[in-house]
Amino acid sequence: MIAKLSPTQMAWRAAQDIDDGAYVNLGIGFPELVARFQPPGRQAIFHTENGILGFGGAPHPGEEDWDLINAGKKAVTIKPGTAFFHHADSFAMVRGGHLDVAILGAYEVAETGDLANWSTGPKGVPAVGGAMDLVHGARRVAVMTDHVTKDGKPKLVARCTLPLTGVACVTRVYSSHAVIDIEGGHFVLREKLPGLSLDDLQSLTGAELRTPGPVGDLIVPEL
Amino acid sequence: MIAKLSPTQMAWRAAQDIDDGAYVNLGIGFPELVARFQPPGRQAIFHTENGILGFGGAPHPGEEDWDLINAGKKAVTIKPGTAFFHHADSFAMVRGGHLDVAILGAYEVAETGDLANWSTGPKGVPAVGGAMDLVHGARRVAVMTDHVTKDGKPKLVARCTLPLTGVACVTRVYSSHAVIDIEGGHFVLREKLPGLSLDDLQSLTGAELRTPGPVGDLIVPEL
Amino acid sequence: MDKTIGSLALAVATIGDGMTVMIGGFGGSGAPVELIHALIDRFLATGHPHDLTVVNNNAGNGHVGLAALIEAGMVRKLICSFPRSADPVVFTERYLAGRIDLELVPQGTLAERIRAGGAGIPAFYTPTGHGTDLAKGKPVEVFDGRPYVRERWLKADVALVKAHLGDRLGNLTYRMAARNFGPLMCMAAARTIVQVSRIVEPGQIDPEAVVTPGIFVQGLVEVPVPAQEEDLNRAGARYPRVAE
Amino acid sequence: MDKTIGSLALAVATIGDGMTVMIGGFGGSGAPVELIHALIDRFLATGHPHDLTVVNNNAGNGHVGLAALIEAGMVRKLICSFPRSADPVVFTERYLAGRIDLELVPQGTLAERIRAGGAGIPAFYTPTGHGTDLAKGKPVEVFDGRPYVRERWLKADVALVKAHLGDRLGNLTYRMAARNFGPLMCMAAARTIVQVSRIVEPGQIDPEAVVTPGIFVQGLVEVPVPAQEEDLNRAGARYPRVAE
Repeated sequence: MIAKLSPTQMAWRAAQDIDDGAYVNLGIGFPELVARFQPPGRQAIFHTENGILGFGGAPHPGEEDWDLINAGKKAVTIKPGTAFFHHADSFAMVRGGHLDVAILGAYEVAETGDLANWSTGPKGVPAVGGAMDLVHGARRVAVMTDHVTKDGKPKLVARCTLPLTGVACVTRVYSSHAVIDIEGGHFVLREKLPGLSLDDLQSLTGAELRTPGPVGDLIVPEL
Repeated sequence: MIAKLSPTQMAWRAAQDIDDGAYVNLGIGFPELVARFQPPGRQAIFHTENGILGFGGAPHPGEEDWDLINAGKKAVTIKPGTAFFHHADSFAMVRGGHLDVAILGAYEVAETGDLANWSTGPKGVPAVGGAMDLVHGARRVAVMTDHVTKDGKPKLVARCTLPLTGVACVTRVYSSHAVIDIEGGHFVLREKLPGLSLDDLQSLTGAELRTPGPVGDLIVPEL
Repeated sequence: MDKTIGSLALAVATIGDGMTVMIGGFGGSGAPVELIHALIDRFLATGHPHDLTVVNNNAGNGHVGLAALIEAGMVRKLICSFPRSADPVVFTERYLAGRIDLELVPQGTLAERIRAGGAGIPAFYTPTGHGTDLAKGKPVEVFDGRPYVRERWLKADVALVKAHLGDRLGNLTYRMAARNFGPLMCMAAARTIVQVSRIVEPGQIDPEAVVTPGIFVQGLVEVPVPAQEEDLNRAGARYPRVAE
Repeated sequence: MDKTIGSLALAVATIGDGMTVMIGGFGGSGAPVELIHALIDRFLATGHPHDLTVVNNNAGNGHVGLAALIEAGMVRKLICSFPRSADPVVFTERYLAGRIDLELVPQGTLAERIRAGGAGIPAFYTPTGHGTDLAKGKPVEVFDGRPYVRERWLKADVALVKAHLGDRLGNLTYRMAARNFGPLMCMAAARTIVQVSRIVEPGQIDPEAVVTPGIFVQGLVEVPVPAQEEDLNRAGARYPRVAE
């Protein structure tokens, strides 16, 4: 079996597409790792729903200030140029189209661009947070996800079966196996792991992978 | 002819009805005079549409700072407890029902509570400012006005003939001749100049003055 | 005029059964722990208030603050965006047992509904949630070719908020990301009660630095060293303390 | 990343014919006089931009700033709440002659429409204007027994704003009541250009005191001693200066 990318490696790949000066929101969990891998010479500005723009990394253990947390309730730090604001202003940034990129996790992504990432169904406690706002606000909505579930089922599907977070909102997927754009209601393969055949990748994918252009090698450093 | 109240005296009378700690917006022009006559022991907090709460009186001539003006573009001052905010927050205060009192000028006030104070008709340049927001926002909307026009025509009328600022919004009128409440679609006389008969006052008024309760003397100091 | 209230007990004394109470905070940051605990004290002493509808971003964590309010049985319904936390057992158990109602609202819509309540905007349109279960039954309108969901304002009888400095007129500053929903909830409640670390005289807060102007605040109570919910939970605290 | 622009001329260089331009200020307070005059300079040199739609609270005063922009013949339409001033002759003459369009908007609705444009809210309901000529033809809806008018967002291609301090990332503070529409217009324009009295390094503005976070600002130009429109008018100034 081919070595898939780790979450850290997916984060590295996603970080390569973020421009200098971009305003970026990273979803709770693995997407938060993207902030660690800004390419040299580029500096993105990170937004968190709970009212901080331009925050820095985690504080040293024991130096946490619990008034200074991100949307995942993890302690962060300020750095020169940080700004605080209230929740309505924070979501004005989101909904008003001021963020360049949002990178979110996913339970399922459909070739239509639909995303499901907030509810696994009627059992359990639902929790939506800011995801539904982000998918309709950021100029570019990308997903970072394992290509398949722990049971080996495709997470990239023709149509989502779980409750939707948003309709036709995702335009790029950074998976453990590939980089895939969503264009015109189709998955368009841009990069795949070098040792993985297109047929094998297709077999792990729940909808047709189109290849109208060249498919690059998804090469990521050991991290 | 009986001595009517001056604008300064009307302002004094209106000021008597403002509680300690009330949040008050005073319309451009004569209503601004109300701020001068807070009864002893009471301190109202004045709001101006352009983003100041708790401002003080006019600066000494020559000490104006033109970044520190009221809605009438007159220079004001700060005092302890002043706060600055932007226009959307300012009108959140207005529209959200946070002001206790707004006192406005009028071209016409109807017994229905309708107010006309922004346009004298199709000729000339219309200008509305914050009046339409204030009449639907403040908990109590009062009008301060001469009882009749310069031509002697009633300004308190059955129905407004000029373009409306708001429908059924005014609840008290401080005129040069009387204090009149608007209740259930009628003018209810509360106070009148002591030397003025009810019949004479009625003849200056464009709709029926009702007197379901006692009518007090409108006595105001020389100012 | 002086909006200072002498004690936490007095600050929460008028909160009645069935009221809608907005409680500030995002997780533990900005959570008015002392005001919430004072409300629990009152319930334990008097049996009131109960059947509260609480508006908060979350559903409590551990056994202090909002979680303790739920655990005490005072909350009938919760309006929130994210009822998960490190230790959400108090809410989760009640929710799965059908003993507490939940209205789940996307976070930006929750913030905007509260602001709308404070700003006199009875309804607004948002793209958020369109085509999802959370927009079911809500009016949809197309503007410039794009569909939007109509959402209503949210108002409350009372807001309990934690700020940093407050002057006697109610002007407030906050501390870092503890600001979150505080300024919005102050606007949207008929009666806003704020706990601040220090009450200062008018003029001691720079007029440019006021985040919540005093017009949105009805009462202030000083809590000089407020508990941080996160610290309490890491220490395994419970409220009220269980007898040992 | 550094949002500083080297000159006023460069700051206004991309404003094109027919664009919608929001201009900050309430009367003279907050009016970005130097940016406006730079735009007039460009028009005089190149013939562009013309046919602008300008959003401002007022319609200019005297013969400087916005009044001078109108006087230069660059403005096709004005969206404002209060087109009167001490000396409104420039606007008044053109308006009465039918040479400039006017969309009159209640001031609170103007502010909220601009905020809505910046916040991604395509429409909202307000009690303001209901039953008046300014609400004619607008949808009306009853909420909780009270009628409200539906209003649409306002967006712009460009905003020209005057602030006080700005750091290189675009974080801004304002000066007293010169704040007014500035923070809203910064949000609502595709490209926001701000003149500040001083450009500082990131970190020199307290994160708590930032009024406009840098995400809403695309360009900054330093004007160390900005003209106050009121002072210019009291001195009888005209722009461009009339040859003597």
